[in-house]
Amino acid sequence: MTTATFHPTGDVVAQAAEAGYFPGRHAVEVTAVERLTDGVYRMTFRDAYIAAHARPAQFVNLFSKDPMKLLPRPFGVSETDGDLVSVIFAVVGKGTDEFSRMRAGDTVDVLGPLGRPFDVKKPAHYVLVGGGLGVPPLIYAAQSLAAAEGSRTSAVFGYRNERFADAYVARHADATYSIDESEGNVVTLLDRMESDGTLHVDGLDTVILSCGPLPMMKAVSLWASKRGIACQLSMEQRMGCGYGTCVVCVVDTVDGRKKVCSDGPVFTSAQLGWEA
Amino acid sequence: MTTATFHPTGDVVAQAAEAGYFPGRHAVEVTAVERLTDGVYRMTFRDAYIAAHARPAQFVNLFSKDPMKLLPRPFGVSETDGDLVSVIFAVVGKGTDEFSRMRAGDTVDVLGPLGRPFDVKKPAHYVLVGGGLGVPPLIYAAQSLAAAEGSRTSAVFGYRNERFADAYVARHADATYSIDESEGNVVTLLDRMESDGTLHVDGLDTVILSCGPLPMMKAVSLWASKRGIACQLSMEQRMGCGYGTCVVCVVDTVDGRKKVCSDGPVFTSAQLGWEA
Amino acid sequence: MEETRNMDGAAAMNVYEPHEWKHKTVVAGVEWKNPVGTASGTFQLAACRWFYDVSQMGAICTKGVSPVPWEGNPGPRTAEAPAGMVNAVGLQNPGVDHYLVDELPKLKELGATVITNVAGHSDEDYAQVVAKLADSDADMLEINVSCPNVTHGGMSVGTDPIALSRLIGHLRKLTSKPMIVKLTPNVTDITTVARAAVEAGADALSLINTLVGMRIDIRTGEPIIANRTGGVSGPAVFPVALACVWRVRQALPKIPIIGIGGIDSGEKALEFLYAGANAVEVGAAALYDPTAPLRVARELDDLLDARPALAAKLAVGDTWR
Amino acid sequence: MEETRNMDGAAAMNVYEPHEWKHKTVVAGVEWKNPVGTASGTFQLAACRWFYDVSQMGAICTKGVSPVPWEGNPGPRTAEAPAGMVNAVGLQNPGVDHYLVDELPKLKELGATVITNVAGHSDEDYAQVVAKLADSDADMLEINVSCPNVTHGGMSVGTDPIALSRLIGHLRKLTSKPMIVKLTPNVTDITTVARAAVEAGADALSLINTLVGMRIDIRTGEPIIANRTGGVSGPAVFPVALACVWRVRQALPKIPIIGIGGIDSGEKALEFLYAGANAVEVGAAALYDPTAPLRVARELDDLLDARPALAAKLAVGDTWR
Ligand SMILES: Cc1cc2nc3c(=O)[nH]c(=O)nc-3n(C[C@H](O)[C@H](O)[C@H](O)COP(=O)(O)OP(=O)(O)OC[C@H]3O[C@@H](n4cnc5c(N)ncnc54)[C@H](O)[C@@H]3O)c2cc1C
Ligand SMILES: Cc1cc2nc3c(=O)[nH]c(=O)nc-3n(C[C@H](O)[C@H](O)[C@H](O)COP(=O)(O)OP(=O)(O)OC[C@H]3O[C@@H](n4cnc5c(N)ncnc54)[C@H](O)[C@@H]3O)c2cc1C
Ligand SMILES: Cc1cc2nc3c(=O)[nH]c(=O)nc-3n(C[C@H](O)[C@H](O)[C@H](O)COP(=O)(O)O)c2cc1C
Ligand SMILES: Cc1cc2nc3c(=O)[nH]c(=O)nc-3n(C[C@H](O)[C@H](O)[C@H](O)COP(=O)(O)O)c2cc1C
Ligand code: FES
Ligand code: FES
Repeated sequence: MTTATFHPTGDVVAQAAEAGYFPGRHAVEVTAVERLTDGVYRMTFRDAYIAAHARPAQFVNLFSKDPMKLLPRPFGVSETDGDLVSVIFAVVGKGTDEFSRMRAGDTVDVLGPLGRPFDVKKPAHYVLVGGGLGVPPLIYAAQSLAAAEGSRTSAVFGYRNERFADAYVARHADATYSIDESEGNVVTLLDRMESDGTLHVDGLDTVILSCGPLPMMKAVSLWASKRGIACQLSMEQRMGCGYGTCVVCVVDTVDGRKKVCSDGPVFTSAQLGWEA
Repeated sequence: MTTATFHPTGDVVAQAAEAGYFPGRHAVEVTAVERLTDGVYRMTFRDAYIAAHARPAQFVNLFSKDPMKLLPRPFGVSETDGDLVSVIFAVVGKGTDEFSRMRAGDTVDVLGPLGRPFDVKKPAHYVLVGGGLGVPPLIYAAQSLAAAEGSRTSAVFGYRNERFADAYVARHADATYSIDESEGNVVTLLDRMESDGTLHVDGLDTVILSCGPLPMMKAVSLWASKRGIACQLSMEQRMGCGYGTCVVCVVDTVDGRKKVCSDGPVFTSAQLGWEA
Repeated sequence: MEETRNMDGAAAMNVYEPHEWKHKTVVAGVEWKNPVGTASGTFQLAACRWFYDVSQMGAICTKGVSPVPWEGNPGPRTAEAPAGMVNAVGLQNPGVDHYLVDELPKLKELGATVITNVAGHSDEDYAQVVAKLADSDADMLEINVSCPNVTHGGMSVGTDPIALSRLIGHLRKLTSKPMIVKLTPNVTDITTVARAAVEAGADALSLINTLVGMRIDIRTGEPIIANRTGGVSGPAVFPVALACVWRVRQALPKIPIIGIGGIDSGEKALEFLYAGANAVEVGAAALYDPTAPLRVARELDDLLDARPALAAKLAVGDTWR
Repeated sequence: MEETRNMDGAAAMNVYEPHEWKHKTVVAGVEWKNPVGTASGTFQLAACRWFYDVSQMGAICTKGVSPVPWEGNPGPRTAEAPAGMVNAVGLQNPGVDHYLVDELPKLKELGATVITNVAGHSDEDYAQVVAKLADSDADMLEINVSCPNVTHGGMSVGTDPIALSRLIGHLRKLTSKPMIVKLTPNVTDITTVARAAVEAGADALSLINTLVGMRIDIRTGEPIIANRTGGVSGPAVFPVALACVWRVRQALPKIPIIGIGGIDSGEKALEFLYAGANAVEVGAAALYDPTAPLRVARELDDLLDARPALAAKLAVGDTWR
């Protein structure tokens, strides 16, 4: 199949590492593209560097093969497996449509891992509250925390209808709760967890990590702040570079406009001013 | 492999025929790309319509798959075989480089056949005087005339070094003469033909059909006009459309600026004012 | 991966199938079957008629005509550019008299709505052409004060609001036909020239003509185009054209606008309508894909199905913003 | 078919390998290791240093700095366009004081030749920044009178030769550092503003800044960028930028020119040099390929081998045309 390496010859990752730099944009092999539900796909590609270094809420830029479409398409890393990296994405436009049609053996240009990850250093009960296409970084948070010591994870996922990510997160999370629009939303689930006592795990602080539509994240922040629960939120914004050089991807915070790609994507509810 | 059909679905040639129009730009299958010599290639593609309708000196627009490169690349038809069409081209830039890397099974977008052909209706001794990458339409002239009654063809080809087209034209021409730069040029050959009597065939007028670098065609025109020999020349110019709508491809004639793509590419030496 | 050369990935379609237009537009009182026309200089009947039924277009805008035949610039006249092209034709055309006996009657006979693009090197040139067209069958006139490839007339008028105002005021007296003024983007503030044209009597505006640009052959170090600079068109100019339409629409809420520049899909045409255009014209795309104008019209016709408010405004000649 | 995403198909190369520059340039008396710099707004040390040795660049032009921190425009600030992008950052930056303690010293320590891009909403703003930079380690100043994304200063000055002349004359008195004036293409005649800048004391010109453009989301009918319009950059603007440089070079045979716009390969950089530029800057290409500026510099260094006459002119700060 076609290769789409933008510039350096050979193994740019190795070359960069040897020279002491992060690898620039480079082509990687797609090993699988699976359809999870209507318009939602999971792509896996081989990239030992990203697989080794990515932390939860970090993302990768994927690039279209069409040179008319130059801007990066950022996607949160959803899982790694050896030297394989997976992302889960919805087809919303031309770039994601192209990615959804790729097949094993194709190549795709990639840059990453990028962004400031969730802070999951301290042992805690991490409640991973995701909505729609916000769930991928939370799956990866569950996977990373499963490999760490001392923490517990509960996935709390809200879907429009098909629960396409439950199977993935359930591989890693200690508990998985999900809900679809007909039944309620993630706050419904959080309320349930609060009342049935699963929200608090003895000896561990509860920390919410959240990613999803803005209104959902705001509601979750508010809910958490009322209960004194720390809340980290992974934000989205249209990007120019994804690595912090163009100041295109801003979000308003209490400290002014910050870059989603390098100051974030993770911000605390306090930084966003989303507290009660 | 990838398809690059620009617009209509399915068999655009059939659709156009049914509606009473010429087929628009459409994708065809490449059946072979052969290297003839350094930087010179022969591409064959399957297009029953072009194969059936193309006449000598008509050309086809080929299009790059890179949407950054929108303009047509025009190439003279060099041979047809059943529903196959061949072109011979030199790699001079990005588009021809791309075409040279294509392989059997790839597709390429094409529009044609285009342009006003050589006038070869009357039986004559057609002397096909070509230089460099001007030879393809002359090969096709030889092929077409071989199928017609009453005419004779002599190919007179000048090359920089490698005589890459002799084998092709010799399949169709009654006589093939060629020369490379170390020895002389096509006028050297014409002089020889004049002196050894092969220029004139009893009972037939001699007509020169020529295509090649401007200085060569001018020299041939002058040579012919001094001897009262009719001379048709196939011209080149950068094109916007190739089908007569944009007036981009002009050449200066005694009747003003004319379109190479639809008033030509064939002009007489009289039209070009290239007579002694 | 499936590659598709329709840059917006719109559904492929068979443009040869018969089609009933669902969404018309009205520009300065003239009804178009659909909101998509051909752009001047990229349509010639003798060439395009072989590829599709040209009367299916919303309108056919013909190549600029001058009072007498013009030779235009020497070749080469074009160079490729990223996602676009540069041209320096210099308005070669066989003159208005030829147009009146050759191109126009044939187009009208086919049932086309015709916009005649008018070129001149001087006010007098424009006036002569407009006077000759005043009683013709042309449905609309488009005054080209925006060609970057001539030294007199063209862009030199369209960049100067005072000269433009004088010219349009003069032409206004010569014809009652709907008069479109075609604007150049090569100005500091396109709303100033737009306003000048409208106040002097323009019934509609079309924009944009090409952006000044060039290419150099790195083998020789010299410009590729004989005229050195030329006009850039094609997808590359699309965002610039869209902003021009948007800004003119903000400044002049009522004037009918024809959006032009880089349109190669129904989706791009739709962006122009949302920016404030009442109709659009397809230019360069027709050069590398002869049936592109009709395909764009079909795609837009379908896209408008789901946008009844916009479609309703277009149908009565109202502006969207 | 082999696809290559380097639009000009230039030979792929390992930018991490050590490299001895063969061809330098001199711009307004300042020596650059090679003729390729980074373009303002697309380079931040904290981001780019992770990807390549930034001191390898001919020059580093930093993000526009204002007298106090600026917040810029709300997001979204970008939209994609064919072979390009639209941005409306609005000059967000932490202010000149922060720049003087944070970005500049670090760049100088790495050995970079630094051009400090200066932004302002008023003559007074520009003056404050220039005054603070006058004694700094910056090698050159670039006065940004061409940003289309601010309502005061920026392009509003750069489109008005009188305002521009006043501003540059004023700044000239505040510093003896080489002062580059960065021009906007959004003018009727770029040579007029170029001349105004030079006559008022500019030591060099850089061009182009972005073209005004926009995109609309057809799902909502509304502009994608919060600021509605923005500036277009990337390969799409290349032929326009090239013509601007060409025309300014014809008008002003001696002034040093830095060519900017759509450069993503050594070949495109070379076209700018042939058009009359003494150096170039790479902007948008660095966003979608972090090492692009260095790759362009390497490619150009090789292309110049075969062009000794051009290389010789550059090396002594002479102009080509
Ligand atoms: C940090 C981050 C992480 C993300 N992670 C995921 C994920 O894991 N799964 C997922 O499905 N989506 C994710 N997104 C959104 C995803 O980047 C967009 O859906 C995608 O870029 C759309 O590309 P397109 O070509 O299909 O859309 P088009 O609309 O054709 O793209 C045009 C331009 O708009 C940009 N764009 C369009 N929508 C968005 C958006 N919502 N956010 C940012 N840029 C956008 C594109 O990147 C491109 O530059 C993430 C976004 C960010 C910022
Ligand atoms: C009627 C006609 C018939 C031709 N037949 C043949 C043929 O049989 N064999 C052959 O090898 N060549 C032929 N040519 C020339 C061929 O079209 C060009 O070599 C080819 O377009 C170069 O494309 P590129 O992308 O490699 O060059 P690039 O320089 O990368 O192309 C950039 C642009 O310039 C145009 N261009 C560059 N050189 C030429 C040229 N010499 N003539 C016209 N356009 C040019 C390209 O079409 C393209 O639009 C013919 C040209 C014409 C006009
Ligand atoms: C080859 C060519 C010739 C043109 N000739 C004319 C003309 O005669 N009159 C005119 O008003 N515009 C002319 N134009 C400009 C187009 O009508 C249109 O305004 C411009 O190309 C932008 O649209 P596009 O990007 O769809 O091509 C010409 C454009 C091209 C490419
Ligand atoms: C995201 C972004 C931010 C920019 N910020 C600035 C700036 O602060 N000052 C400035 O003079 N130019 C700025 N520019 C303009 C670039 O320096 C350059 O002139 C323009 O983008 C054209 O070059 P390109 O096509 O290589 O990007 C910016 C461009 C982009 C894309
Ligand atoms: S996308 Fe460029 S700084 Fe964030
Ligand atoms: S190339 Fe368009 S008229 Fe000849």
